[in-house]
Amino acid sequence: MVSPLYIIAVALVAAFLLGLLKEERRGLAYSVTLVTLALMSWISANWLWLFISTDAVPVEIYTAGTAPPFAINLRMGLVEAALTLLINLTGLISGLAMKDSLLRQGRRAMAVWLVAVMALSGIVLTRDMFNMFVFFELAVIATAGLVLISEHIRNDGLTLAAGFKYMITSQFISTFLLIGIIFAYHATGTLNIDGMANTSLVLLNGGSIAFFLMFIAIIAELKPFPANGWALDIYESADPAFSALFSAATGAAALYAADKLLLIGGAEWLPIATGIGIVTFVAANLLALPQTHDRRLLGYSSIAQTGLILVVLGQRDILGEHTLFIAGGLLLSHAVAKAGLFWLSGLVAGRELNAWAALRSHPLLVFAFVTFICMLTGLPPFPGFYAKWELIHLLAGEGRIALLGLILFSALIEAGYLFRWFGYVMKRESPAEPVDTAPHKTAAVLVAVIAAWGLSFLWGELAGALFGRGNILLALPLLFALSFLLLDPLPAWLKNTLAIAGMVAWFYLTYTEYDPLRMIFAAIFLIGGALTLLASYHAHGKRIGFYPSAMLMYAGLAMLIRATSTFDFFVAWELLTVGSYFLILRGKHSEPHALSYILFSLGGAFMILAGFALAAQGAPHFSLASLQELAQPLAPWVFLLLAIGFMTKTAAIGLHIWLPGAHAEAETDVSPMVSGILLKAGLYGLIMLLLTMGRQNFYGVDLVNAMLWIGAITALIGNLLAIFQEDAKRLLAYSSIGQMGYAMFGLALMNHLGWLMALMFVINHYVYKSMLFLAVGGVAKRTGTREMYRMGGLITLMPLSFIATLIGIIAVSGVPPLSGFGGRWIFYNAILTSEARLPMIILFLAGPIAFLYLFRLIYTIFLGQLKDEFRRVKEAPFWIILPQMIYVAILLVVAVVPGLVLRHVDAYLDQFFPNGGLSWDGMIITSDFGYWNPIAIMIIVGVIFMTLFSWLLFVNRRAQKVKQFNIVFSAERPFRPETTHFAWNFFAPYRKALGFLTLPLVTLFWSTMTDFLHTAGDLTRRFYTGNGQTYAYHLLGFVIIVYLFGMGIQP
Amino acid sequence: MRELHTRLKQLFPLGELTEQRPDLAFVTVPAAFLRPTLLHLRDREGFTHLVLLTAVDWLEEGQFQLTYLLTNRHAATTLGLRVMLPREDARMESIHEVWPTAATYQRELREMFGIDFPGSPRLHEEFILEGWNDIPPYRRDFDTLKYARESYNERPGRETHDPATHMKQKLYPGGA
Amino acid sequence: MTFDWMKIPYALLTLFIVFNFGLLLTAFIAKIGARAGRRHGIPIWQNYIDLIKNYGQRSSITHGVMFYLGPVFRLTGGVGLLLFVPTIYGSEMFSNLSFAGDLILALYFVFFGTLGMALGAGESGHPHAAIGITRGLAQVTAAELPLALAVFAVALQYQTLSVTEIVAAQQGGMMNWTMFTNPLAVAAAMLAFLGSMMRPPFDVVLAPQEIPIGPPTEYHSAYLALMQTNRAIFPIAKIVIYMNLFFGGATSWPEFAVKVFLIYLFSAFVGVCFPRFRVEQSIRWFLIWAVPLGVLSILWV
Amino acid sequence: MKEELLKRVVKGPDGVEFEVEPLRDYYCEAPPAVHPPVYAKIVEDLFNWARSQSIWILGFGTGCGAIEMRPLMTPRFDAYRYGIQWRPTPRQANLLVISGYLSVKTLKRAIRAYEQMQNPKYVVGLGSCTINGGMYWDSYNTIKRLDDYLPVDLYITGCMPRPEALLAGFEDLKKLIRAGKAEGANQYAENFDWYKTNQKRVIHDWDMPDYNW
Repeated sequence: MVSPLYIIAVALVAAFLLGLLKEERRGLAYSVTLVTLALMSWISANWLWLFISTDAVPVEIYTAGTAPPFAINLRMGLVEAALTLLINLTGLISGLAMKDSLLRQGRRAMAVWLVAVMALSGIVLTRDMFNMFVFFELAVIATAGLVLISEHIRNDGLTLAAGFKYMITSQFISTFLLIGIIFAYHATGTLNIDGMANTSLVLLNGGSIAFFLMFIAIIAELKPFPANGWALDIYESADPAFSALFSAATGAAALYAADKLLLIGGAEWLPIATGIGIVTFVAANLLALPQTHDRRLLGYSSIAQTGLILVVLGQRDILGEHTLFIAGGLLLSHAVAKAGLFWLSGLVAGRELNAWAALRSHPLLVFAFVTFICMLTGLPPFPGFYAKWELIHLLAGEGRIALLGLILFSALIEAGYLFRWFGYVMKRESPAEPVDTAPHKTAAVLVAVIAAWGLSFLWGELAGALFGRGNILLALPLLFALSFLLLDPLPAWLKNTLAIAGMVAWFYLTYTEYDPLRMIFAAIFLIGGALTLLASYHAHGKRIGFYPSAMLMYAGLAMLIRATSTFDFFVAWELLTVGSYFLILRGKHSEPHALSYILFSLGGAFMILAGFALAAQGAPHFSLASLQELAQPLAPWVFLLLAIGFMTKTAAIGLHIWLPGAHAEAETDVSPMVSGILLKAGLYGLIMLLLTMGRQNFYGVDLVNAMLWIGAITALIGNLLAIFQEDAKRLLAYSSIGQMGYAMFGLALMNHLGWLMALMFVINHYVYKSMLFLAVGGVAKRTGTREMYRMGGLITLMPLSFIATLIGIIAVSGVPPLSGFGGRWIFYNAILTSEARLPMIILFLAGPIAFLYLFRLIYTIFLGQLKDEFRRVKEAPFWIILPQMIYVAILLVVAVVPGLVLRHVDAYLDQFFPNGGLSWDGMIITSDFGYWNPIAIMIIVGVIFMTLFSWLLFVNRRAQKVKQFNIVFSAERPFRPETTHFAWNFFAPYRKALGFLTLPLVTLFWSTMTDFLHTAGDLTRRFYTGNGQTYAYHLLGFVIIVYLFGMGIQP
Repeated sequence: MRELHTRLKQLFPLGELTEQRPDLAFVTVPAAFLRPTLLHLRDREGFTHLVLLTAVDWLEEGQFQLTYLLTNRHAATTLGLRVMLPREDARMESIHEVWPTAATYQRELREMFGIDFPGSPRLHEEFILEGWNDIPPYRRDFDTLKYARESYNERPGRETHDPATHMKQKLYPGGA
Repeated sequence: MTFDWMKIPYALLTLFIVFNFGLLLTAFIAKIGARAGRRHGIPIWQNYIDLIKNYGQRSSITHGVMFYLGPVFRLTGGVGLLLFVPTIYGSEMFSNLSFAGDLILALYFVFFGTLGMALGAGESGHPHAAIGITRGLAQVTAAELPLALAVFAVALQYQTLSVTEIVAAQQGGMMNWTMFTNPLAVAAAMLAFLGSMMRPPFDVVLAPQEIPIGPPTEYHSAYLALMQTNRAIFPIAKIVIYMNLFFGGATSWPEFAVKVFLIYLFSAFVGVCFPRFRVEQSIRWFLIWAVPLGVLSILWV
Repeated sequence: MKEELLKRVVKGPDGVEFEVEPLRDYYCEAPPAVHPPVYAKIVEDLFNWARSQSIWILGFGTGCGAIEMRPLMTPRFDAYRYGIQWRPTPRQANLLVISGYLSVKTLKRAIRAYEQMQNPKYVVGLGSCTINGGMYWDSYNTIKRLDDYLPVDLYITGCMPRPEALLAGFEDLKKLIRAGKAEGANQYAENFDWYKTNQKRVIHDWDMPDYNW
């Protein structure tokens, strides 16, 4: 093995050699630099391989064979190897990425670059405090030097100012560090960190102040809030490739230094570290929220991540052996993603967040961007996800709930600005300057992407080894979805066929595993999903990005129903959330709606995570079934968290505001997916929850009863809002909210028929809402508008869409003989046994209101007056019509023989609710209270209808077909179709009577919340005046506060 | 009323006052002074209400007479302003800014008399008549009877009686 | 399952009786209304003549398929509603086709005709039709609520949804009627009844002087004849439900005739006494006066 | 021709431009058809009896005579007992009462209303004005002979005829209908060109299709 000392030595020698080269030989100098960095990386990699492949013990090295301060004490272990590899590789790749500026600045800059990387490695490797100080000094000076050298490129004075500010503050810090080390050396007689730890420095007289000084210096190097203004200017003004190093490598090195120091400090200092970390995490994320400058935003985000890792280090008392796994996961996620993002920022010309829209024309770069932000937000399958899962679980297990809450809250803010940014990338106007696609720069980004996925795999394997979890990346559905990333250059129809085949095949492979309850969901998710995908055949071209997103969602859904442990369930939940987010974002005007969708969904997901973590109580493995073994006082909390999480997905009232926009603005074939299929995931969650946990009493409130009320109010408000929509798809979206309210109500009834009704709603809602969304989407596609009052009279031009809509609205409204009636019939039977009579009344009111919007939907679009510009409109494309016709067939079949599906579910439900089932006697369905014979109804209605119809046909056989203006118009004639079609503000009297119920209070609440967060961010920003002096005061203030806290807790 | 006339006369070149009743009088105004007179009456004298605007065709004199009838609600007096216009190419300043309702009267006058009021809103839209293709029907040189005979078929056998003589004959067949 | 084919002629017989009864009854009620205005009113057989006249119209026009289907839907709704509910208690002959479903079926089938008619009228392209429908639908949401509550209260009271069983529970004297055992529910339902009969004060849907005449503006000739047929059958079918739920049902045709007449008279009586509500007024009225009664009746059971 | 009836070029949502001709695209162009009695005599007699006993008047007042129609609904005259009712829509009405003088402008509306009624349909001219112009015989905008423009089944004379006269007139109309002599609608269809020529001669701005279905 090559001695790790060579990492330092090689860099020093090369830096020295560079000084000897002539100024003109820049190419050679550059090669030397890169070779050196590669060599350093190779050495680290070698060691890393050694530690991974064998059980080698860490190596201690003393240069010159004597103790510090006369020599350097180094240690090479697994962590050191990994971190130096990270640092050196970042140095190498950043060096590649900043080829142009390095060549321009010449050998001096290259030498400083080498020294900087070397110094950072040194901080990681060194085991003695004095050399840590030396390496810190080196790193600081090199950093400042690099910034100052690069000044002549920008030549705006800003860089100069930033460099000086950095220098001054760093010297301030160094002074603390040096004094602290002197005190500590004086007190303990050793400089070795382990030695200091062994002598329990802090217990010695005067030792605590020494430790405090060292500690505060190292912490200050992490740029904690609020003492970080000086560092941010670096991010903003330096070359992005340098910022990558500064963020990823310097951060990693400083964190490791802090980790070493905490070894000395012992348990007493852990809460301080945690406190600083969490304050930084929350505040930096808040600050990042109002940023519009990309690099400054990344800077804040770096600081926030550092804060989070500091929290992990501070929690090592409970994390124990897992600290490494968690901190490593978070650190690597942060380092790779942040380095990648900084490199990416080098490709983008503008500095506004909007300017990143230029990436859009390069799918590969968009993919890179997605990878990085998902990695940062800790979504599966990235290492941060595993880390966060374990962290939250361990925190919950130890009852550190406040910390858990703050972490999740702050993570949500982080997700907020990152996904908002992604929205800009996908939807904002592309700037004039194209993306710089120099190969050496893009290569850097791609290396980061590869590293990201490689690490994800690695962490998956590690999680497998440590906790016995499956590697997410090996889950077949996910792999299938990811394979569409590679297939993306294929034409859409081919990918569509593959997707359908894959989903059907997966269903075929797994259908034996499902009980009837899961079978319903599996059929809707997979077969239903495949059916909806038929509509996607209408798209031409490649449809880049559609299939990976859609299949990601379906993969999540497929994994959801098979999940047995909380971990698997949550992974699936996150996957389907992210997939559907990308799908929704594809709509033309969906940017704000997709953002609110992902925020609500992630908020809900974090609730679920917290719920699972609370339930597990630190157990590494927790199966969903064990939820029922939970007892007071924990159970109601878990129930509450999980229920709110799932209700976010079903868009219960109060959490519903994301839905209308998201469903309405999505593409034609996406709306049925997210409405007809995705909403059912939330219901599945609720079913799972109620099945396992049942009724819970929360401070005297029966939570299931509360859900009953929420369901009823959701149904009412959803329906009520639907009738006032002018936009057809929004109308359907609000109707979905209402329908989900019904289903929730059914579940919350907690009796046999209630559940049966909910499941019937699940099936029916899938069928008719998919059908209606497709029909309306087809019409909108042909007419180019979604506003209903602009349409009218399309019945003759789009007869098939009309039939689908007609059947759909009859089914939704619950009028016999179609299948919606079954739902109503079961509903009435279900509530007869329930004691909850008041919420039911609300539901009674909601029922007939559905008629209002349904009639409006069909009338304003298909009936009434045809407009000039739509006189030549054609029927919707074949592939959009085809699934609709299949749905029509399904609806009719379900209407005649509901027993086909329901009787199995009914029988299955017997094990949970033995009483009150239906009896299926031939064609008659009987409950405890009433009976229902669907076939007889169908025949009777059919016969009467046909008889009367034939009679009317006979007596009217000579009727003259007239046109649309041949109406009696008070002896006048209509002026124009636009003024004759009564459609806008259709239910004006209703608004007069009940409009007060539709005031957007919920929207107001949430927008006030976001405003508040933004204002908080803006206020805090006033601290950062850009003045070096002020920053120094901040630092001083920080030191004093930490001193008061830290020393205050000492005995 | 007299006082009013005296006051007005100091300001505008008015004609003589014709008093029909104590609370109703007419006075002639030159066309050029109509607008200031109207404004004065409306804003200073309390004649806030334009009751009607109508025309008389003085075929023999070759003139149209426009009558602007104004009412002072508080004093319960009505004053008519007469404006004489030449019949040929008759036109008059529009007063729709003074009283918006005047626009409607002016539309009617344009349609029925052919008097032009440049600038009056919707002046050339059809008002009462639809598809009229002759000279304006209220002009006295328009022969209504001839037009009716030419346009609308008569039913043979129709008799016309002068009501006075007819009733006399009927009531007193003897001729008392 | 074996089907008793004799049910068909029996059902047709019910239909025939109710149809004629309905035609005469509506004329009779109209006559009573006329007498309230001191007129003679229409002859008692006027409805038959109008019906024949409308079938006798020689020409007709059509606005499209749904225009055609509207009256068919409407009448199917009326006939179906009648046949899904047993007319005469205890008579196998006049239990009609109630084997197909229970009370819930009847309640929801009411909307079948409404929906179809709304679609047909919509296809006519006449704005008045659409305005009438929006008014009707808006009003019905509020008017149906007290009925739904009352029905639910009754179902809870008797613990069944079967109409026959509900009637059976009310046999044995007047004091067993729901009207006396659950007066709140009946009061709520009767207020809802006013809203569903298209009579003043809740007839703003048709509003002959305002939006002549709402949904059926374009309907004529045989279409209109079909709708007139429905106007004879549908109110009776609805009243039969009320009668069965609240007033002890009927064990014979004379009893049926009297009860139906009295219930019908109630709406006519209110109709001649009160002027018309606007839609938002009637919604508020139902929510303020009728719904609380319904809520109380449910809580009271 | 009014602007909204002129041909216009519009652009569809797919960007293709095409021409819209309102009179052709928005109105039915078919001429009225003759509907002779087709059933056996006994059936036609039944129908004619029903038609005579169920006369639905279109609620449309044209002149001062309209004021004489309202008392028919009041308790004093109560026309309902004779099977006479008012309908607010021409589609459902059988009888168009031209109640008094008919200006050219109103004639246009009367023609529309008449043509939108269904066969068989009847026209009653009420008062002298509809017969020979009455006191408006020399008016520049009032027609003098209603039967030039619409097929009149019956005139009720007077200026104005009292409600009693109207009731008597309706009884006469019933006799005509029962006798099968009230075939105005068919007469109108048969002599459609003649009626149209007469109508267009007085209505100078003909801005509607030839037959208002």
